[in-house]
Amino acid sequence: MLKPGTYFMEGNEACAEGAMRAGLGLYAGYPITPASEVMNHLAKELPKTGGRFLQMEDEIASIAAVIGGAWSGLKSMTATSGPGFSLMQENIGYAVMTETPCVIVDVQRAGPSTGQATKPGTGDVMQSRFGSHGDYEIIALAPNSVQEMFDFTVRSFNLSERYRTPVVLLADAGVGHMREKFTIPEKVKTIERKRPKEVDKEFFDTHEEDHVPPMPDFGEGYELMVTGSTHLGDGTRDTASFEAQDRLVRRLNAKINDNREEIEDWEEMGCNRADLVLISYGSISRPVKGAVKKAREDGYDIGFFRPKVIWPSPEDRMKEIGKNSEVMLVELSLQGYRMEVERCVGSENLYIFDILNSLPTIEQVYEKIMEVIE
Amino acid sequence: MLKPGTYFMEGNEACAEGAMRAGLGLYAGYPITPASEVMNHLAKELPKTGGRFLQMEDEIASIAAVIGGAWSGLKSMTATSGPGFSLMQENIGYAVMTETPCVIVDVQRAGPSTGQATKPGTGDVMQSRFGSHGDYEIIALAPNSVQEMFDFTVRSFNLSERYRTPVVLLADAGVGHMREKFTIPEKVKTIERKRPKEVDKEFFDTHEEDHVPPMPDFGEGYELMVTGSTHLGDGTRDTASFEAQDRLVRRLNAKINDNREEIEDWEEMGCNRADLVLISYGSISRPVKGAVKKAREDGYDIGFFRPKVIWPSPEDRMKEIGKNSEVMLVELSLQGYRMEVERCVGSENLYIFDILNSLPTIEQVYEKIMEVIE
Amino acid sequence: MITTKDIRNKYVKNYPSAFCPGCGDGMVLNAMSRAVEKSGIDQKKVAAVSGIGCAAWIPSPYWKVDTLHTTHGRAIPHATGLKVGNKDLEVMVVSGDGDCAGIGGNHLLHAARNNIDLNVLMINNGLYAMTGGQVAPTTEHGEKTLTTPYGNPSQGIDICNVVKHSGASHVARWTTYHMNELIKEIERTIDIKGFSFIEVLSQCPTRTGKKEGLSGVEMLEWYRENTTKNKEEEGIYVGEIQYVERTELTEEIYEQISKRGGKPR
Amino acid sequence: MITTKDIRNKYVKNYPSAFCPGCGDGMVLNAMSRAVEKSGIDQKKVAAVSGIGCAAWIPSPYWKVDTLHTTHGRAIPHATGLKVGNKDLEVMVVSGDGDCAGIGGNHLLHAARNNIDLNVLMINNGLYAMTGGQVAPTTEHGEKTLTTPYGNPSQGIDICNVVKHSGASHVARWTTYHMNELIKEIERTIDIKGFSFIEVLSQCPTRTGKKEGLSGVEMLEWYRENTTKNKEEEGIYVGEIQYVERTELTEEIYEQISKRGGKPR
Amino acid sequence: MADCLNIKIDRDLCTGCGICIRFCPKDILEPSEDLNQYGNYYAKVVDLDSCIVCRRCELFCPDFAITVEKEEEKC
Amino acid sequence: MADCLNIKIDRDLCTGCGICIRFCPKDILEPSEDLNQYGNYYAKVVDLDSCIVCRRCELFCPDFAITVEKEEEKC
Amino acid sequence: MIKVRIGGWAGQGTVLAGTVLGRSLALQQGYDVVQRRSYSAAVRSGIAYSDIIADRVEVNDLTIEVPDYLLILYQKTLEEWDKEVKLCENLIVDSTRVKKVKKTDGNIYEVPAGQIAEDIASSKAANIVLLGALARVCEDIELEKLVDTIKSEFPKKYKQMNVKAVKAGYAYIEDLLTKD
Amino acid sequence: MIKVRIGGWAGQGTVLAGTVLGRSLALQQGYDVVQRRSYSAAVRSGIAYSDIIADRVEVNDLTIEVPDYLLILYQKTLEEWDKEVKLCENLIVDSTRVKKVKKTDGNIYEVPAGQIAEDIASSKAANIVLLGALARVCEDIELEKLVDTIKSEFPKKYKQMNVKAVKAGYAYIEDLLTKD
Ligand SMILES: Cc1ncc(C[n+]2csc(CCOP(=O)(O)OP(=O)(O)O)c2C)c(N)n1
Ligand SMILES: Cc1ncc(C[n+]2csc(CCOP(=O)(O)OP(=O)(O)O)c2C)c(N)n1
Ligand code: SF4
Ligand code: SF4
Ligand code: SF4
Ligand code: SF4
Ligand code: SF4
Ligand code: SF4
Ligand SMILES: [Mg+2]
Ligand SMILES: [Mg+2]
Repeated sequence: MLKPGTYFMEGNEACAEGAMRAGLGLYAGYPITPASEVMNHLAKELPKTGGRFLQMEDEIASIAAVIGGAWSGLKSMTATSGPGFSLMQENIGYAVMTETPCVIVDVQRAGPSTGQATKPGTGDVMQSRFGSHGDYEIIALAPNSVQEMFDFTVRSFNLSERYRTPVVLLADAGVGHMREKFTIPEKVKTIERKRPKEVDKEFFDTHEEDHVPPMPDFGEGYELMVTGSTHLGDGTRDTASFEAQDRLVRRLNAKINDNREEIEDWEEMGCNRADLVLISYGSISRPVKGAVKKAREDGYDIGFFRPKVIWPSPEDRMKEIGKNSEVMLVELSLQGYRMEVERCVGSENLYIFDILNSLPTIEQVYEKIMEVIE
Repeated sequence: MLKPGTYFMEGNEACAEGAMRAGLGLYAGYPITPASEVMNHLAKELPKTGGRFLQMEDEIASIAAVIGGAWSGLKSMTATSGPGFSLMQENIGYAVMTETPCVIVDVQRAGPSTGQATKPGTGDVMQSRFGSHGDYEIIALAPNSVQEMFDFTVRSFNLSERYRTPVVLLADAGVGHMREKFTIPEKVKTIERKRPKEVDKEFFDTHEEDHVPPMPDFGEGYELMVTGSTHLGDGTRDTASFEAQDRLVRRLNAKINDNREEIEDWEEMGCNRADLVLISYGSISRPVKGAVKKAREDGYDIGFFRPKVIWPSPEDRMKEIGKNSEVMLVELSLQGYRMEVERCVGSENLYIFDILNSLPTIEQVYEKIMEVIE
Repeated sequence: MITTKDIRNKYVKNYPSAFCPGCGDGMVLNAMSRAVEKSGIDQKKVAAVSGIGCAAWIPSPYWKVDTLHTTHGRAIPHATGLKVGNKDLEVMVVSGDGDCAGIGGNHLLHAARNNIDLNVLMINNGLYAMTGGQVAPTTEHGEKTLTTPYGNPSQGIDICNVVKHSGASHVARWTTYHMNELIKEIERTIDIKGFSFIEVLSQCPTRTGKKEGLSGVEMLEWYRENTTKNKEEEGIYVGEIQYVERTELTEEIYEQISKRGGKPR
Repeated sequence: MITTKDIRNKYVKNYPSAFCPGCGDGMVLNAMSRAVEKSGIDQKKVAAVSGIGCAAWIPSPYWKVDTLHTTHGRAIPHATGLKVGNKDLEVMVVSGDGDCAGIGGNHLLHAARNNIDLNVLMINNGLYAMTGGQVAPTTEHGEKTLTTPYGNPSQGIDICNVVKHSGASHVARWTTYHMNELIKEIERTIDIKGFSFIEVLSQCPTRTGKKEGLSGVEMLEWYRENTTKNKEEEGIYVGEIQYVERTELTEEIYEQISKRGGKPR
Repeated sequence: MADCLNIKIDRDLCTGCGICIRFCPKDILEPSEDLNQYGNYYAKVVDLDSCIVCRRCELFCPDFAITVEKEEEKC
Repeated sequence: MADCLNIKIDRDLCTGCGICIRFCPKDILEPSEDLNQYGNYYAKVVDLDSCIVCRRCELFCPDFAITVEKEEEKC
Repeated sequence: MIKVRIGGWAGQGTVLAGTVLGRSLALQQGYDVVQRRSYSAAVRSGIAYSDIIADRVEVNDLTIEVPDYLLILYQKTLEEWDKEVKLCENLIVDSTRVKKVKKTDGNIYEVPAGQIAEDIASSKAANIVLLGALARVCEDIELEKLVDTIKSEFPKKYKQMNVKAVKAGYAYIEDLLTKD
Repeated sequence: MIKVRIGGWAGQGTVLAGTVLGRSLALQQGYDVVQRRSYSAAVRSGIAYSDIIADRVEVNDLTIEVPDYLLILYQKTLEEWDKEVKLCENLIVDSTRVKKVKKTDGNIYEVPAGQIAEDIASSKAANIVLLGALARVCEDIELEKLVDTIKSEFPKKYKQMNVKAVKAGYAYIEDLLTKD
């Protein structure tokens, strides 16, 4: 683990460093381009900090070991890309249902299927939200710089522990394989999971406002019952009653929805009543930001809006923007964030600039802006 | 395989019968509640028709064998429920990318995770569209009766062969485990996949308007190159070029999008300028329809809209409806079709009646209608 | 002398169970409880991990230890994370034949290869009971099940043999008829550092039983008559199949950590 | 006499390949081509299925037969569908050690159990080459790789042994040094009805080579010196490991169909 | 022996599977005539005196329904 | 022998891996001095006369770059 | 509209009985029928029931809140349901297994179905005995058609026994009513 | 803004050279730097290159359409690129492997980097030789800082050789320019 200071490294390595700063206790993963550097780096560094490193036989085993690790009391993580992320979906749903804090890094590449393993894409945005069966909400963050690969990894752990839920760091090959300066501060703020107090007996339900029950470790003597089946507050399986399903699933969703304000995060520039607001996220948002800056310097009233937390989406703010401005979504995929943005801003005043496989230049984005506003 | 006639059977059995009528050549699956009856039935009946039945070691192997079966020249299918559907996602993406016709039946149960295996839910609607990584479009049908379990299975095969793409029959435990009368007609219309003509050399690209290239079988001497990596028209892998990715992925999406008119299907009743239109699909749409009928009989101007093909969604029609009427979405899940409906009709005039785990009575839906319109 | 009542009070909850009358799964729970009691280890430190299936319900929600009821086939990798996370836990895995050797086969193979210190009980009732009686990897060639109405075209696997050759320290087979031996063997797995695997042939009177027209009692009798503790004799061998000492994964990992100056948290 | 040029023209396309200089993967392609040529079967009826990895690229896009380049670890079940779909296809599976025995281990196990008539070549270079040289299930204990910088805490598996005990008809091991034997063995798999598995130890000069400081040539020399055809001798055994006749899945399925009056389409 | 020995069968835990009845070496147990609340013919003791306290019944019971209680001091 | 025997090495297919050079029993081959278009020192024949046409070089070449052509009629 | 619920414990054949009834009404009596089953994930445990809704017009109500006819094969099941029992029009219980009947606003029929079935062949046929009883209580259900359905649907070796069972159930109520 | 592309074939160390340059500019010269790499899924095959964009302000352009400085280690790579070669301001090639240089509007520097590197220790260091050449061609890049970066980053046994290589590349251009 690196000392506080400034470094010039790859996004994936910064992610690994962020994880260690956040208190990573167990990493389990399986190699895949373009995410492998996260594990390659941790294989070497994590043991020095006392953390356990495991290369598993596949991605299903990886996410499973991560969940086991979390219940042993450790902060746990895995990193993968599209094909592996698809394989993990069943057990991500299990983590949601059992309220297991853990971080899943998806360094997106150009899909579908094996696609182009070294090329960036953001075709997993909707998958990160809906890839597992059943009703659930999830938190996902989309970094656009090496510094954010570090910072957002830390925040992913914090959100995960805070809300006792899996968090997806939705990176892309652009930002994962990019090298930039980034700074490890002297102090990194970390959040630890809620632990049971003497009085707690329910670890799967709560009447507290934040909807987050306390979580003990295995081995503490609570006779824990953890199950991915529908269950009551004490963990007892209930595979039939309407009430159990209704209460559990609604609370799990509320845990994210009712805490949106605390979770949401975005960057914006000149979005109030601009003629056109460009929405973008991940690596491609860099040239988009550059183009917006340029357009503004050239006197156009153009705004820039970038969700940093992509799920839950900053829907209220996007709706506001959509009311006052035309919007252009720029993304590295055909479907990406499109349905959600359209839901928020409507389809009438929405332009799309979707580009597959590679990042446009500032110039190219600028031209698109001109096409639209002229 | 049953003779033409009328039967009183379970939805899952009707599905199996429909598959055989459509020309099912290979079934590969893995048991799971509430879908197992499809395979239990086929294990017995399929061999009598000359079809191959395989129980595989898991759902990943099942979908893989289905894809292999399709390339051997057969119509192929698997059936599962949420947990298995999650496991299949990686290879569903592979089927999309390689343009492999096949049918995946997902008899949805209450999730997330293991949830309540015998209870109905529709929490996989978004997953069926976005569950695999990368950009793709897919076709999914949502039956609401035993007759439709038969009919839509046939249509799933037809669409799959017509567009050389995986098709999801998105049933639910309600309709899968329900018994009703259904009729097997004398003649069932089937569609066969486009085969190469003498002149064809490209099996992964086409200049034809429907975007569907011809598909040969293995063993015919074409030196086929089938790959889930990005590829050129003749199948050669190209994991780097922008053009290959752009052309392939856009065509795959266009194959569905540009043929929406031919694919879309819905049922509607009194939707033109009604005060309120109820949108619903799957088993729950039955009591919803009942309630709308009742309300109309009672003199209210209420409409009923039911997508039969749920992906691609009947978006134009839903947008129209949303312009003229308030809308209430009634579904067996919290997320289900919500984002898509909201995208089409807007969030201002949208009411939600989401109910988990069990079907409401007509009376209950009726009350909800009254709550909204009064 | 410890009676059933003591065992029940100390180790069992949520009874009566959902198991059918005469099901072997309750007998396994009985055996596990007595083994833990005998071994003298701290009950708080016992963790039981299971997948999905009738057998997977044995610990969850019935066993009074920490239980992790996971997804179908994935008990072993979940258990791996738990064990590597905290090596002081005594991690038991309870899994059906379909769960463990069917969908979960790869994890079994690799956990054995890693020789990680887990104690795996595979409850073999020869089919997929919970979903209604479909063919399993343990079903014999030619046998009829719900999905092999014309006889199993495939063949059953001798999973103990596979696990042995994958690198496990300890492999044994017993049946629910051999309660005393089973208890002793489970107790041994607790002592053994390394991957322990016990196959327990166990009756499913509902699925197998119905098909073959056998009651739970008759199936136990069948076990008695068709098993042998003598490897040379005909019949299904019961007893130890493998015991060797090999490097164990968790220990290796902890050692690497302390060698690199890290302190396992 | 058939020369390389003839082989190249008849069986190989898209060369030069993307393999590194001295990589064993090209040698395997060479051996496969010659084996098919020798066997005399109709090239049109040969199907090659592979997963993801350097080894998986051997047939796709280089081999002039129908090729199915599938997802990582899933070549065998895809091949199963193909074979059961059309039993006249001669289905070859080409898979790396990670692909076949790592992520794909369960399919391997069950295909062997089913004894389905596939010919599987597992190209064992001892690590995950395509992704940069991470540890594989075949990597020996203590070995250093990209993800085991302090030595592999786990141990390598003898996959041939596992496949044998899972029920495969035919199991053998060779190396790229044994080209003639390898060709003969592949030819045999074509003749054999049942599951055939050949492990091919194959050099990866880029990943393993770099780490150990060995060139492709030196690795071939290493194979020569460290292998033996004599089971009693020390060293890695190469040659046939198993051959038995057992019921084969595809045939059983076709038989059941025709017995029930169905005609396989 | 009978006064220091007691075989307790929990009527509602017993599923009437008959395992204890069959494997008791001394035929101490038999099925009841009436049903318990789950509709099962539970096991009952018919010949306590012959019991040799081998505890096989306890050991084999899948449902923790049968307990052989022997007060060592008294006997 | 030389006039009916020809060892053809495809300069651009050859990756210069040296396998044929090393495993030729007669040391017929050697690396070239100049690079091919891929920057590899390809193999070249230096002593055709000693070739015993064992075809090991062909058999071992990973890149299908070397062909031993012997016109049987002529020899 | 006819709404029937057949409730019991897993393994008691509530679904089978429901299917026989549903099929008979659908195929032999020309009703539009929906039959649904409910059970928990446990194989042989928990409440299981089967609902049959039949009508002369398209059936869209798939859920029974209060059945017209409630058939009960198991004590615990009865206890689980309050509203259903209280409000149903006719409660028909297998008095062999249901010893304590709860109060209801409707008619109560206690049929020792388990005993009757056991006398015929096996207590397993208690579900079919209750079905026979139902056929007598509900005038819209024709016994002859039920018999036909049983004959055409059951495997040979169970045919006879179930025909007897359904008739015995019918006869029991017949007796009961004529005794009144 | 400085835009450098180092292009070659997989395995030639284009990314390594790019990283050395990027790190030096970022950490030693205080630039904002983005470095990106491009390669295909093939391990040792296909074109590989590394792009470095450095500026005194925040870098948001992540893509180089036309580099200011184009370093080429491989003939095929050169041939693949048209616009980039034609329009770049400075083309620096390893003339050991690049025999046929295409026309460009900018300056061409032919450096026998492979040969120079081989003379020092191993032709593998050709990438670093080119980097030295770049440092001489581009005034904003300081050789001393490059040397510092190499010293602090390379493993001990490669340090000396690479310091020599970078200096030799620099010297070669120095000679060339002073000869003019
Ligand atoms: C991914 C997934 N696939 C399938 C299922 C359905 N399922 C539940 S239990 C089971 C079989 C269990 O068989 P086994 O492990 O032998 O346990 P048994 O019930 O026989 O004790 C299956 C296939 C599931 N829950 N999840
Ligand atoms: C689901 C999934 N996980 C991971 C990968 C990344 N991946 C590609 S090749 C490979 C390793 C291949 O190793 P092996 O099979 O031994 O082949 P080799 O490259 O060594 O020949 C991996 C992990 C992937 N493509 N898909
Ligand atoms: S179905 Fe079989 S295994 Fe499952 S509880 Fe019943 S008897 Fe036991
Ligand atoms: S990395 Fe290794 S296995 Fe892959 S092509 Fe290069 S030498 Fe062959
Ligand atoms: S203790 Fe032994 S003898 Fe006594 S009742 Fe139990 S089994 Fe029979
Ligand atoms: S073994 Fe247990 S459950 Fe079975 S009859 Fe005896 S006491 Fe009852
Ligand atoms: S044929 Fe034999 S002797 Fe002749 S060059 Fe080739 S390897 Fe050498
Ligand atoms: S073996 Fe082939 S590639 Fe290698 S040096 Fe010889 S001819 Fe060239
Ligand atoms: Mg089982
Ligand atoms: Mg490998």
